[in-house]
Amino acid sequence: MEEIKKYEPFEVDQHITAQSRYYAGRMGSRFYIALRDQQKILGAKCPRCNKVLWPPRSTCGVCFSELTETVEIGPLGTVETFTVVTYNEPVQPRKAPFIYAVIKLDGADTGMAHFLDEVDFDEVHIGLRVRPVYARERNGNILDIQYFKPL
Amino acid sequence: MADRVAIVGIAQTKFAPKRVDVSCGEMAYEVIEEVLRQTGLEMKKDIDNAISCSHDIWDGQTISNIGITDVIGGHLRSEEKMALDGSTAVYYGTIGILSGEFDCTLLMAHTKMSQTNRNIVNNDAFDPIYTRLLGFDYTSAAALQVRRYMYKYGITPEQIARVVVKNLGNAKLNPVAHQSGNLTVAEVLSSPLVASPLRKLDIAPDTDGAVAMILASEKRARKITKNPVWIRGIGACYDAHYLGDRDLADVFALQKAAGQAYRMAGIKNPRRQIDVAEVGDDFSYQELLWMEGLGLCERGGAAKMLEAGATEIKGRLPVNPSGGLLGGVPINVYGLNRVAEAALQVMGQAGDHQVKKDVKIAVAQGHSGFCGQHQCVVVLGKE
Amino acid sequence: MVQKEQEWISIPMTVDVPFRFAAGQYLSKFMIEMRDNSKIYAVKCPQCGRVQLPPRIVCAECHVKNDEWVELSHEGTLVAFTIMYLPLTDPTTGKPHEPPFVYGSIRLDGSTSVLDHFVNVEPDMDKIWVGMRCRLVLRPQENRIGDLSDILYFDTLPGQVRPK
Amino acid sequence: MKRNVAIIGGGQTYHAARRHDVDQAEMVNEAVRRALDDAGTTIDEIDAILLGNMEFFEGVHMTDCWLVHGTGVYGKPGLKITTGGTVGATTVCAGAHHVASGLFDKVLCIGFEKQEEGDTGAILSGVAHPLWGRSLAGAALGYFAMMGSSYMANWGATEEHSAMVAVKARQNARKNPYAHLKLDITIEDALNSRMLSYPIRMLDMCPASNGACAVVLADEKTAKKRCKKPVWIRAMETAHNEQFELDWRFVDTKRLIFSKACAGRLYKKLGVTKPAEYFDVFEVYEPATWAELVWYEDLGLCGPGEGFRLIEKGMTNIDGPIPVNPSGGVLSTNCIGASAMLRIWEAALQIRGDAGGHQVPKDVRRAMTTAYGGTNWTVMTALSKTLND
Repeated sequence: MEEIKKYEPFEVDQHITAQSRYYAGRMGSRFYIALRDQQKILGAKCPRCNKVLWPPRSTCGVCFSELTETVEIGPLGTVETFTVVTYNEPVQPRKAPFIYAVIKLDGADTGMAHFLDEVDFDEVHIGLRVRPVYARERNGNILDIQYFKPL
Repeated sequence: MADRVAIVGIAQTKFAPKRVDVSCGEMAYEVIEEVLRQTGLEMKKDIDNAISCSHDIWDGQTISNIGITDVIGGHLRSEEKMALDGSTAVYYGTIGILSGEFDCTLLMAHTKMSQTNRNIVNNDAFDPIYTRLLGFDYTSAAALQVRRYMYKYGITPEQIARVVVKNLGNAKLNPVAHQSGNLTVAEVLSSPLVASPLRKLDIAPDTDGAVAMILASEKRARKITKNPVWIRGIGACYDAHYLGDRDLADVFALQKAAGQAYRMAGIKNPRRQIDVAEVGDDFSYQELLWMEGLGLCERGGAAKMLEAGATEIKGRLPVNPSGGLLGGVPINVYGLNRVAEAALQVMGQAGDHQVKKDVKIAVAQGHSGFCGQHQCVVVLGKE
Repeated sequence: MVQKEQEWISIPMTVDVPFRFAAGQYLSKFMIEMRDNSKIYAVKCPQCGRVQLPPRIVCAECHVKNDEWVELSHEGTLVAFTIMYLPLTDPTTGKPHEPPFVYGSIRLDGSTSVLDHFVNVEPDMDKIWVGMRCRLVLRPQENRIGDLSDILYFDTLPGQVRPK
Repeated sequence: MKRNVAIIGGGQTYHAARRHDVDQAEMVNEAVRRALDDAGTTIDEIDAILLGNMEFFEGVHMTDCWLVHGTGVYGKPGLKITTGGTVGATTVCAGAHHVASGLFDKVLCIGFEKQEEGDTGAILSGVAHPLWGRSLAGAALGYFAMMGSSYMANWGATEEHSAMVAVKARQNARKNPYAHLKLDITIEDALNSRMLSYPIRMLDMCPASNGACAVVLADEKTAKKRCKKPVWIRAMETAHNEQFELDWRFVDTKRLIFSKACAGRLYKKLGVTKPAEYFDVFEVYEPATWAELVWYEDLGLCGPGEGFRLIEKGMTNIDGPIPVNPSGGVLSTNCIGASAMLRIWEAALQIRGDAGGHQVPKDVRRAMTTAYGGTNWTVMTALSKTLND
């Protein structure tokens, strides 16, 4: 149909906006209440794998055991990997440039992804020892830890 | 497999930065019309069912197969929608035919990455309780993965940049590729840093496009084409979700998926038996990581293989002769495009990017989720 | 179990995804003709002859490409309707449609398809019936944006009597 | 199908408007563990896991990837299937294909929705085409309201008939411990409930539920060896309607539409001529009361325009000759991704004789289920007690 070509392509801007509310569940609630009220970081213990998992969860993904026991981990940890992000996006709570890292907290077998700050970009390395900086006002979400910083 | 399934037709749009001229449905119809024309099949008479692959959040359409129901022949007929990246449509399409329910299946994957913001969409794939609020997207997650991979196996930025040089060079020979170029390692390493150590040229660009494919049972395939490509093996596997759950340099899920596919295909030594590979390089380093996961070399050995020229079009085991995803392929089409390009190599119809050796066995790999959490492997053969 | 009632943590989050949708070849013509020339266009299937609204690339029944345009009348017949009592929010503007209002399916003369839209009639079951004749009312030309909301509503034609 | 496929076990959560005590993985895991226990198997024995869920409803892209620890799919093959309201049935259908293909012996299928976490209103309006109807926000409610008004206008039914369906569903739900809306209501209650969109009232619509359902499928050899009461999947059919022509609501349409085309194919496969006699129980997907009446007609349980006579005479009651939705149906429990799977699982429970309080009081050898989703499409399934049925 050739005649259709004479119409300029028509575009329209829209947003899909949804107000969501996610429940942290049994393990998540324990984790966030301990973090918010006591500044303690909890992991879930898998008795069968003999591992401590962060984030805490009610089922071990590997052996499918039901997990009920939490143990305190950290607060010190070691950087496993990191990146310096140079771009800004509306979903990011910080202005670039900033550092993301995966940090294995002492006593845990899996890492926590979070921000790393108060460090020169050139000085970050895998193996860096870090500790968390807690937010002054804590609301029961992952930003209750503001970021990690080197010891 | 006692029964066999073949790919009998493939159509791809030209991948473009933005297709402002067509809606998603119209873009899908381009490839559906073409694949039917190519095979001489009629939708109502010959096609038993259709499987589409797209994502609601990418399409901005709740239940995104609504937008393509008509063009894919869904009216009063069967159409099912897979999530993930299109390789899963091949995977499930093959199973559907092997089950005896269907003889001839139309697959189609489409995405218009230009119509939204990839970082926002990606961010919604991170669990909302522990990770999403931190603002992660696939790029920042990939940066964590490549850093770990480089650290663990001593891979250098120069070695990774060579993937870009090779693939964008190959893409020059591929008429559907969206971007290509004669680059040097130095040029790749001087492109702007996005999330260290990833640079702009390390990342597959935003692209619009669609791919369609027709699968048929052996009996039907023989009637449709003289040049069927047999699906010899399929495999899929999920890895753990949270970024800290796995060593990001590990390739556990891909090894398992490849293991299943190779067992089914009777491949004991992938390094020697596979003639060409199309792998998911939406970030440059992933080509190396996935080559290792597919067993095309030992762990940490992919970069050396690349440096030796073994993976070039003329090499011993060409990888991504199409230019791969770095040449520009839309996200939910990644996997179907990998399988399509691998099949074109087996057919000997890849045109200018046809590899210079006889292709008997090809492997295609698709992955979805950040850092390749879900892996899907398809082994194709001439016989 | 005697225990303080458990507190369940929840995390509110706004998922906001921006889109720039391309109308495509068929809807572009429809939107532009309606916006600029107050014309309503549909497509006609070359095989079965169904006149389809909105215009679309493929006739789903025949699986052939639609290639003939038909201009439709602004008048049509009410095929089904409802009186809506909930304030439904227009997701494109974020503003609610104030209830109660009448929402109906109108088959424009010459069309096989129906068009769902608001009907500008008192929300009273005695004053609306299936089979009513309606006429579409467009936004003043200078305010049109190229969206289905350029049709403000359907007016019912005057002088109609409810059939017994 | 090349191999016979049986449902060897299943499970569901207690469905509710609020599940603040669990995250999505914990909720899904409840159904998964019940299904594995019911099938007498463990996750290690499962060869593949398929998840059905609609990503937009909770605002989570790639839900399958997040929930790996809850579904048990870590280290296993799996897919996510996303076909709207039908997704639970499509997932079982895909699972059956997996088993029939000979590549997998035991497959776990999961459907779930945690509707409280998402923004159902905003997301339902996204079902409409972005440039055609989205700004009008008529959504599902307006659609079923038109179905109701056109049903009454065409066939002479009244609002009472709709109320009868509403009452039957909620009274049946009271016998089903897992159902969400267990309401002891009368026809007057239904007729006096708040008008939402004429003629649809509050009690004529399904609720927004949180919940999950899981079933374990197996091949014939495994099923016969491992399961005392396997339920056989005899036929499955899928049919869509074209995107913009939602004829289902104009109940007297002369066109062949998805529901009739799909039932016709399914019956032809099984050689069914009198479905009301062939099948002992039906579980249909009725987001609104009127849809149940239209299903009666489209499934051929009665002639066109006679659906409301069936409910009027109590034919489809739990103890009637053609029981429909003894579980309470979607009108009592609607966790979208699980709803269509619940139809299949509830039908299987009836065949096993394990439905407990809502078991129909007759020998159930064959059952049929429908699903409904998107812009009019359905997945239908026929189940039987033995391979000779």
